[in-house]
Amino acid sequence: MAHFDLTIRLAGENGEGLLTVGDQLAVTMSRMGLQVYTFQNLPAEIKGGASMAQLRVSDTPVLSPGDKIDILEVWNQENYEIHISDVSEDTILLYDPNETTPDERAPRRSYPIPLDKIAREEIQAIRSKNVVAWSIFLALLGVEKETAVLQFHKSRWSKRKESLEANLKAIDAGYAYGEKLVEESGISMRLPVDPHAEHDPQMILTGNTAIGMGSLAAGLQFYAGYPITPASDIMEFFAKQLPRFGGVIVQTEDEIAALAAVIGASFAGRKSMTATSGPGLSLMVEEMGLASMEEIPLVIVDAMRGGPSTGMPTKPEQGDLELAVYGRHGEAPRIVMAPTDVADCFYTTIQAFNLAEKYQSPVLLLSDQHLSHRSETVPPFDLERVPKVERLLPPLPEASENGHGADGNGASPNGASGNGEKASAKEEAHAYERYAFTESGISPMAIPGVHNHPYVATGLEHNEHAHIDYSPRMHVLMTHKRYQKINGVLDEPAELLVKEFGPQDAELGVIVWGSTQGPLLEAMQRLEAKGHKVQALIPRMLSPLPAKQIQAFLDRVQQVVVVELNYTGQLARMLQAEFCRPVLRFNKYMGMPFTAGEIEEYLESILVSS
Amino acid sequence: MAHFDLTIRLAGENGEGLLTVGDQLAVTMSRMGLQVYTFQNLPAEIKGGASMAQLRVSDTPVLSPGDKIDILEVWNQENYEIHISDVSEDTILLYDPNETTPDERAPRRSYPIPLDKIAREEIQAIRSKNVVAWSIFLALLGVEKETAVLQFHKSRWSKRKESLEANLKAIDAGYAYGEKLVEESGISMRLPVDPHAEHDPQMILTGNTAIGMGSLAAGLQFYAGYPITPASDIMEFFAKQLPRFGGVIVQTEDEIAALAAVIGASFAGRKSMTATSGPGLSLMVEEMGLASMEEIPLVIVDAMRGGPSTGMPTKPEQGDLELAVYGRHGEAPRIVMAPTDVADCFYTTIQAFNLAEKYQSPVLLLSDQHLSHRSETVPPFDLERVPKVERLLPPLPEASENGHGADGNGASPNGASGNGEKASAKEEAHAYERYAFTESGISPMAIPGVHNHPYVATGLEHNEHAHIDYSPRMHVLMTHKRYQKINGVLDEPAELLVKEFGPQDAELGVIVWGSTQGPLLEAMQRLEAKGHKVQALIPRMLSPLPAKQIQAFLDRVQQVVVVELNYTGQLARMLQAEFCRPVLRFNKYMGMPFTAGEIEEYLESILVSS
Amino acid sequence: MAPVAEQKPPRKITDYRSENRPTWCPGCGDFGVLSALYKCFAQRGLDPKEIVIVSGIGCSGRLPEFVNAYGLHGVHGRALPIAQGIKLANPELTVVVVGGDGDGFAIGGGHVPHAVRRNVDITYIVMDNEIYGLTKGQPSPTTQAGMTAVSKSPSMPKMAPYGVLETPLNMMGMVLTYGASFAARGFSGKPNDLVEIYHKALDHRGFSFVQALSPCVTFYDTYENWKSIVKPMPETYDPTDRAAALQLAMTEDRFHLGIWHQGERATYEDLVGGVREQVKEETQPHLQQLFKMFM
Amino acid sequence: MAPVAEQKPPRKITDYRSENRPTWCPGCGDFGVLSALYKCFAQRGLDPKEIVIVSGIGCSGRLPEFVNAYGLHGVHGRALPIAQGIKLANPELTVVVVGGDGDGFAIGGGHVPHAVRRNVDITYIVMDNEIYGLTKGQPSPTTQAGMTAVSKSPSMPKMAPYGVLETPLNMMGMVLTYGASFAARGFSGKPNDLVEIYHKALDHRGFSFVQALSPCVTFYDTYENWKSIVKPMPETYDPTDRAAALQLAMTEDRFHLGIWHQGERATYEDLVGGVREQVKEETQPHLQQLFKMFM
Ligand SMILES: Cc1ncc(C[n+]2csc(CCOP(=O)(O)OP(=O)(O)O)c2C)c(N)n1
Ligand SMILES: Cc1ncc(C[n+]2csc(CCOP(=O)(O)OP(=O)(O)O)c2C)c(N)n1
Ligand code: SF4
Ligand code: SF4
Ligand SMILES: [Mg+2]
Ligand SMILES: [Mg+2]
Repeated sequence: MAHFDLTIRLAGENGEGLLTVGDQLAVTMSRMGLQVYTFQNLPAEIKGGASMAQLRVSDTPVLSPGDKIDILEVWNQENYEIHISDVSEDTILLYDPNETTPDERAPRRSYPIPLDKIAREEIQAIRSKNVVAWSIFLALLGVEKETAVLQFHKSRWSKRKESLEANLKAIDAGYAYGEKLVEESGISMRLPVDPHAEHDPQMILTGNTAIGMGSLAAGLQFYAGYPITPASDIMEFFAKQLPRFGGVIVQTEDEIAALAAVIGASFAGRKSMTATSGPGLSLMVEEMGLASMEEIPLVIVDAMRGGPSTGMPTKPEQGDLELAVYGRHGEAPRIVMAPTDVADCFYTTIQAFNLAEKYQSPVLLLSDQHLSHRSETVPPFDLERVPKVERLLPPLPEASENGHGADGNGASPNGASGNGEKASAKEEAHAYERYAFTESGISPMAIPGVHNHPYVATGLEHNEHAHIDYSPRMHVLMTHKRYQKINGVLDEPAELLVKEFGPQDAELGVIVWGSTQGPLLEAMQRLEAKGHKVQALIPRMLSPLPAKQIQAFLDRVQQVVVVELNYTGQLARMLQAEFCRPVLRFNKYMGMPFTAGEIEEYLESILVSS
Repeated sequence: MAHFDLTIRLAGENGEGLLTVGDQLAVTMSRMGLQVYTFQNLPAEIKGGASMAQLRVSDTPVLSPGDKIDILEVWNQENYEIHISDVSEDTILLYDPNETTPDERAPRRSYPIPLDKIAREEIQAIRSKNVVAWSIFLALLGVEKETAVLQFHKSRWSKRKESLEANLKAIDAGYAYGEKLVEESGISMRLPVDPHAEHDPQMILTGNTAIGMGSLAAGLQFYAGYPITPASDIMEFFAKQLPRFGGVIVQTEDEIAALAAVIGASFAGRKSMTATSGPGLSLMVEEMGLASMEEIPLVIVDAMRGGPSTGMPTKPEQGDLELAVYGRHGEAPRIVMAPTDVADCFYTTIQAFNLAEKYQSPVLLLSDQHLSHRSETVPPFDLERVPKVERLLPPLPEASENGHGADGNGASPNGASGNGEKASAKEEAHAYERYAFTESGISPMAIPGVHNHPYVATGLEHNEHAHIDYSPRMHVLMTHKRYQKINGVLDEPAELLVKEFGPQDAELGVIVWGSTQGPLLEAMQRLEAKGHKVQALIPRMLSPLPAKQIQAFLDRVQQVVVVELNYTGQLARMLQAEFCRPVLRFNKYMGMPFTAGEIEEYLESILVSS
Repeated sequence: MAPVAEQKPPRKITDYRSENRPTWCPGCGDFGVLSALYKCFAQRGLDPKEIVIVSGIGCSGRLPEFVNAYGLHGVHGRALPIAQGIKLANPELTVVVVGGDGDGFAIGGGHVPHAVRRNVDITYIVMDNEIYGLTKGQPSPTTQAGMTAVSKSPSMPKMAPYGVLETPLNMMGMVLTYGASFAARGFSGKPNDLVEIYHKALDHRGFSFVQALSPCVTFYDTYENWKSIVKPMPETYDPTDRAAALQLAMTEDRFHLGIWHQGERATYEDLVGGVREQVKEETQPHLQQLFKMFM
Repeated sequence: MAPVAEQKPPRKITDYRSENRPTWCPGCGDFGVLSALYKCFAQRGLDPKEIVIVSGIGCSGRLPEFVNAYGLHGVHGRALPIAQGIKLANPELTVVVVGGDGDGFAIGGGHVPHAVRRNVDITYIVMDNEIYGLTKGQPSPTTQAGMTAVSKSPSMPKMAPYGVLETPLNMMGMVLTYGASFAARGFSGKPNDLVEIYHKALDHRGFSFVQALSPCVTFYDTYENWKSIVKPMPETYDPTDRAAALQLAMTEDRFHLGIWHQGERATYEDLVGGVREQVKEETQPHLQQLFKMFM
């Protein structure tokens, strides 16, 4: 079967339900065993404004939003104007003739679909317009009608019992219209699937959902957060799910309170996290420093959006890297990672929790609006792949190893409860070194209610016992401890630190981070097809930077390009700071993700000129 | 007259008044025409703990705290233990025999001074202990008693009328004791001053006070702040002074409110500022981004203290540079400067206001605890040296050029008030482009109540008219505008951007920033005396980095050392990021300023090995 | 705020419409809050260049963009301190703060007591819809507890599938307790009454608080319910009696509309003015004098 | 908090003294607040390992260091949300928050209403000295207005040379208005009464607020004054009547000591517990089920 790769774009007024059509098409195709990748471009307002849903479908994994539109459907004139310059002569344009008047820019194959009219007049239910639109697409794509009906019954739409009848009528009308269109136009783009064949199970979900699932898999027990686009749906996911896993979720009064609550919960022994976007992360800066200083494990997800300030809440940008790495007064190290695609959101999140617990450190996970909100098909997650890690605890007195305060009133054998041996219990408590100097810099962390080691975590400089101590010597020792500990991350397995692609003898090396991986890999495939060699390094770990792996990569290549979705080249700057090796920068900052074509073209221009 | 250079250290229990003795000694010597530089090392508690006041006096400018103690006076055993390892065999030790028992570590010349006893028994007023201590020092230094009495009457002490008599008795007792000591011991260290001779007027004041004065000279009209060590005294200075200069000061509920109020006041046309330390700056990150986005002029002083987190509130550290430069979500440029000594605090503050107004940008001024709280003698400030700059305003309709809302009810000729020509007034208003694209990136800023150009500043991405606009094109254009504008700073006169010292043909180049200048210059003097050549570059402008001047410096030298009061080398990293030139780092992170000796020794080791 | 004495000739409502059409959902309560503001400004004949409208983030926070006046659309929750800075910088300006229940009483809640106690002469209009509108319908500090709100909202089941676990805050009681010198409540469904309330708020010297009930028709449509339960203040009500106001606020079965409290207290500007010498133009001699103190 | 039923044998006060000697100025009110806490813990026989004391920054914020118990000395103003996180993470713990008037009602003021409405079972002791102690004596949200405080303080003339321009906030009135289910006031000069108040606060299920008058003898010595004016609650006082409590709070001529209000309301933990299925140990099948929903 020939390689199948189809990109459909829907564009219309925000709030009219077109996102639902896109979503349902994606789910339907995924359920039929195809690979899907969606891309939405929305205004920040609740209703009104131009909004767009794109979906790319293939029989092989999809890596990027797609830069060649096969079908464009516009619901009104405004959206016609916005998108018409993106069509090629092979694009099929579908438009609502009552809302839109195509002109000479329209492609050869332009067909009217009076969606509104069909819904209003034939079905007499404007709410079913979505189902009509969806059905027409399925018909165009050669999906049998029974299959469509089956999929409809599995969909969210079928939940609305009161409109069931109208929706079934909408499928009929959509198929009638769609099949007529196929017949008259001769368009034929059968999906390469046999609806009756079995296929491997796969999920379709967003990056935010994958982060939510990864957190649960990692053992999340406490979530606190404050709504913010594009992170809110992580919280909403937990609102429903976390209690089912025995955890607690709180919507706090602001982001400062959210991180504070997370610090408290982690201090008390629970795996804890919050998720936010740039403005919220900015507000968390002071407390991130506290968590570094008190060595509190926790995970912060930053779903990056266009900045600065309130900026562009519904658009992606990789603009928060430096804030994540350097956003702290005083010298407070932390761990920063970036997932690269929806599946990676799941596994990286587990790793983030593992590292947080292991290194007793805040871990930041930098996602972006595109990764947060796009849907991708992924194989079911493998729960064995990344085993859970727990924090280092002091040894427990024998008879009471059964968890949180479960040993009741401190009836431990060493006299923590009776009045008799109090002195020794207290001495034992005082002997405890919360911040003991160890080779790794990691010290066993006592848990209130569990260990008989009361100590007071403080954000002031302190000694091993957590007692306040500003002596020059202690500040030096503790600064070393904090950095030595975090640098231990660099001894983790290489695959946790970086991903590498392409032939190791390629002279051109490309470095990207986060969700730019997909477009880069697709660009590399295309370049390879043209006979060009490129190798790529993707640091999953952004702080501390994996020095060994990056240095080896830099040593292998003649030229390095850093491709980033920001203006100043934040990773490029960090790399130059660390390795003193000048890099080329290719930056996009338009509130849109990279397309494979853009990267392909840029790399080709370099390959050709050198 | 031979070069005179004397370092006196006083050490005792915090809260016992020893800081006052140090301060008054400094003031007295300054008033006698000597050059003075003080250094305090305090605990963060209100009372209790070891505290130290050091003062260095010379007949030529003093550049650093001094690393050779000539006289050490300890008030108790704890402080004896802390400081005894810092004495040389030439040090004179003075100790209270009722509190301290010197041992074999005491220097040859150790003398008891029963301060407490003299105050209690001879004067019968323990509160006069300070005056006794002060008088003994003056006697030791060969100051005539009449001069001491004269100086006493000019001092803060003389304000307390009820203790006047006791204090005069204290001077007598102090002199009696001091003169006896001189006689018995043969110590003689006459100050090189003729108390009857005229000398050039000079001031003695702290960095914080100099920043306060600089702000007033620059035209500050609005201050909002929240108390925090070591910045609080800037606010306290303004509490008294700003109203006298027609300005308004508010102590807000927190730092977020402080910066918010400053943003508001500047939007309304007033020169505005706040001052804080690390924890407060961390809280201001979100609003600093807002000010960048809305292009609001303002000044933020960050008096850096030891971090991370609450850290070491009374100790200096240069740990906030990266927060100042990179602490923002999204790509928001700003201006960051660092004053180098007390006099420079004055002039740099005026420049900070000038740049804020000119570039319509937040300007951060990075001072540190040592610079904030030390006193230095300086020549009276020259009010002509840095002329005031005002922000670019749109032209005013003729008859109403008289300032803030002073034109009353908008009775301007073009119909801003009557009902007749309303349409045209509104059109004119709408035509205004708050964020007009200009060659410099600087756009005229309309002031409410003054200009008939109502516009809405927004933290969302916007167009020239300040209307919300997330289009890819507009985000690109505005990102460029914001960066182009700030990069204009690099065309300012070189002396505003960097300071350079030492012979331009020296092979070793040293880069430092902020208050490390003094110890470096003293180290360079000593090295020069030994025949070593070193040149230094001190960027006053830290963001944007003065690329041209730094590149030229890097090109001139064989080897570069960056000396910083932090652990990771934050400026070193910024330099490598920008210039891809590896630098050597010399870092101190003990909550103490550099001494000249430390830098001298390090540089010498490099000079010798290369 | 211009003292009432200096009455200016009225203007046209269109003088206050900006080029930006409101982006709110059709039927949103915020339209009523806005149109009442146009009307009030027009009746007072305020010069657009002497008005500043300050907001944070939220659907409600977009309001300044729709008014032909100066405006500052800042970050979430900080409108009050920004507005105080503006007013203190130039007391001649009419400064109005608008924003949502979340903006004002969640993230911004720490600033309210201090704005009240400082008593800077600004007017604060909270557009209370008992929900977070712009972020698509999470519970706010005023959302009703339990399943009440959840059952009435298309979005709430996402964030509060098991009910809203916190009890709502009582804004009116809070500002009265903080010592507000002016507090009132209006309803976007009664825009003419709102105009009157705005007038009184703007006339008042000092911090004026206006709770404007303004339904979010998309995520939590309280319009019909509120319409049926709002009522005027009790007949015998005395708005100078803070204790009575507070008592009513804490016990009322929602929602009395009107002036809840008005009292007299010096504004911060007044107090500052009292201590400030006006020497703006001649700083040099003062500075020289200051230098002398350190010699 | 352990339910009262599970009474434990008392312990010695010395069990709760840490190795760190208090660093407060001699005579500071905070000593009384602390010693009452030792006594209360000892009488309850609480296991030090099951106590967590949370604070922000301030002289008062140092208290946890002096107690042999778990503690979290965080950043300025955030003790309440940290403490809620701790308690929700492990409801078995006894969680006490301590801090200053500035920490709690200036920078931290935004968290108080939400701690109250969430009603997590923690005890919040505000050490009110009407001043910023640690930063050396600037006015706080509770400092008296005008020149009153200025004339009595050695530091205040620096920050408020022309008087304190803001009116003070009324903490007790505020927490009552927020809906506190427990509110009380004590005085460090009467440590035995404080012990009783602590007991009631710890017995109470839900958020308990304790205003502990605790003079700063160094920067604003109110000790003698307070000693002369404090008095017990009125004889006929009914602490279950919130309205009456609020009325007294708003009108009192400082300072009634005792239990101001106690009521019943479900805690957040209770409500969360009601919706939470205890499946901690076996997440895998639940996850697999969740995956299916996305297939
Ligand atoms: C620091 C920060 N946190 C979160 C957000 C996201 N956010 C925008 S508006 C809003 C709340 C909106 O609710 P409300 O204030 O009641 O206004 P409404 O939309 O209901 O008018 C939130 C949480 C933000 N912009 N900034
Ligand atoms: C973010 C931040 N801002 C300011 C400070 C400085 N600071 C420390 S304690 C304090 C206030 C102390 O007053 P209060 O809370 O009343 O406690 P007290 O010392 O009176 O007990 C301030 C402003 C800080 N540590 N962190
Ligand atoms: S979401 Fe609600 S508050 Fe926002 S504009 Fe729509 S109706 Fe109004
Ligand atoms: S400064 Fe005041 S509050 Fe702080 S320890 Fe001293 S007396 Fe107590
Ligand atoms: Mg709202
Ligand atoms: Mg206090």
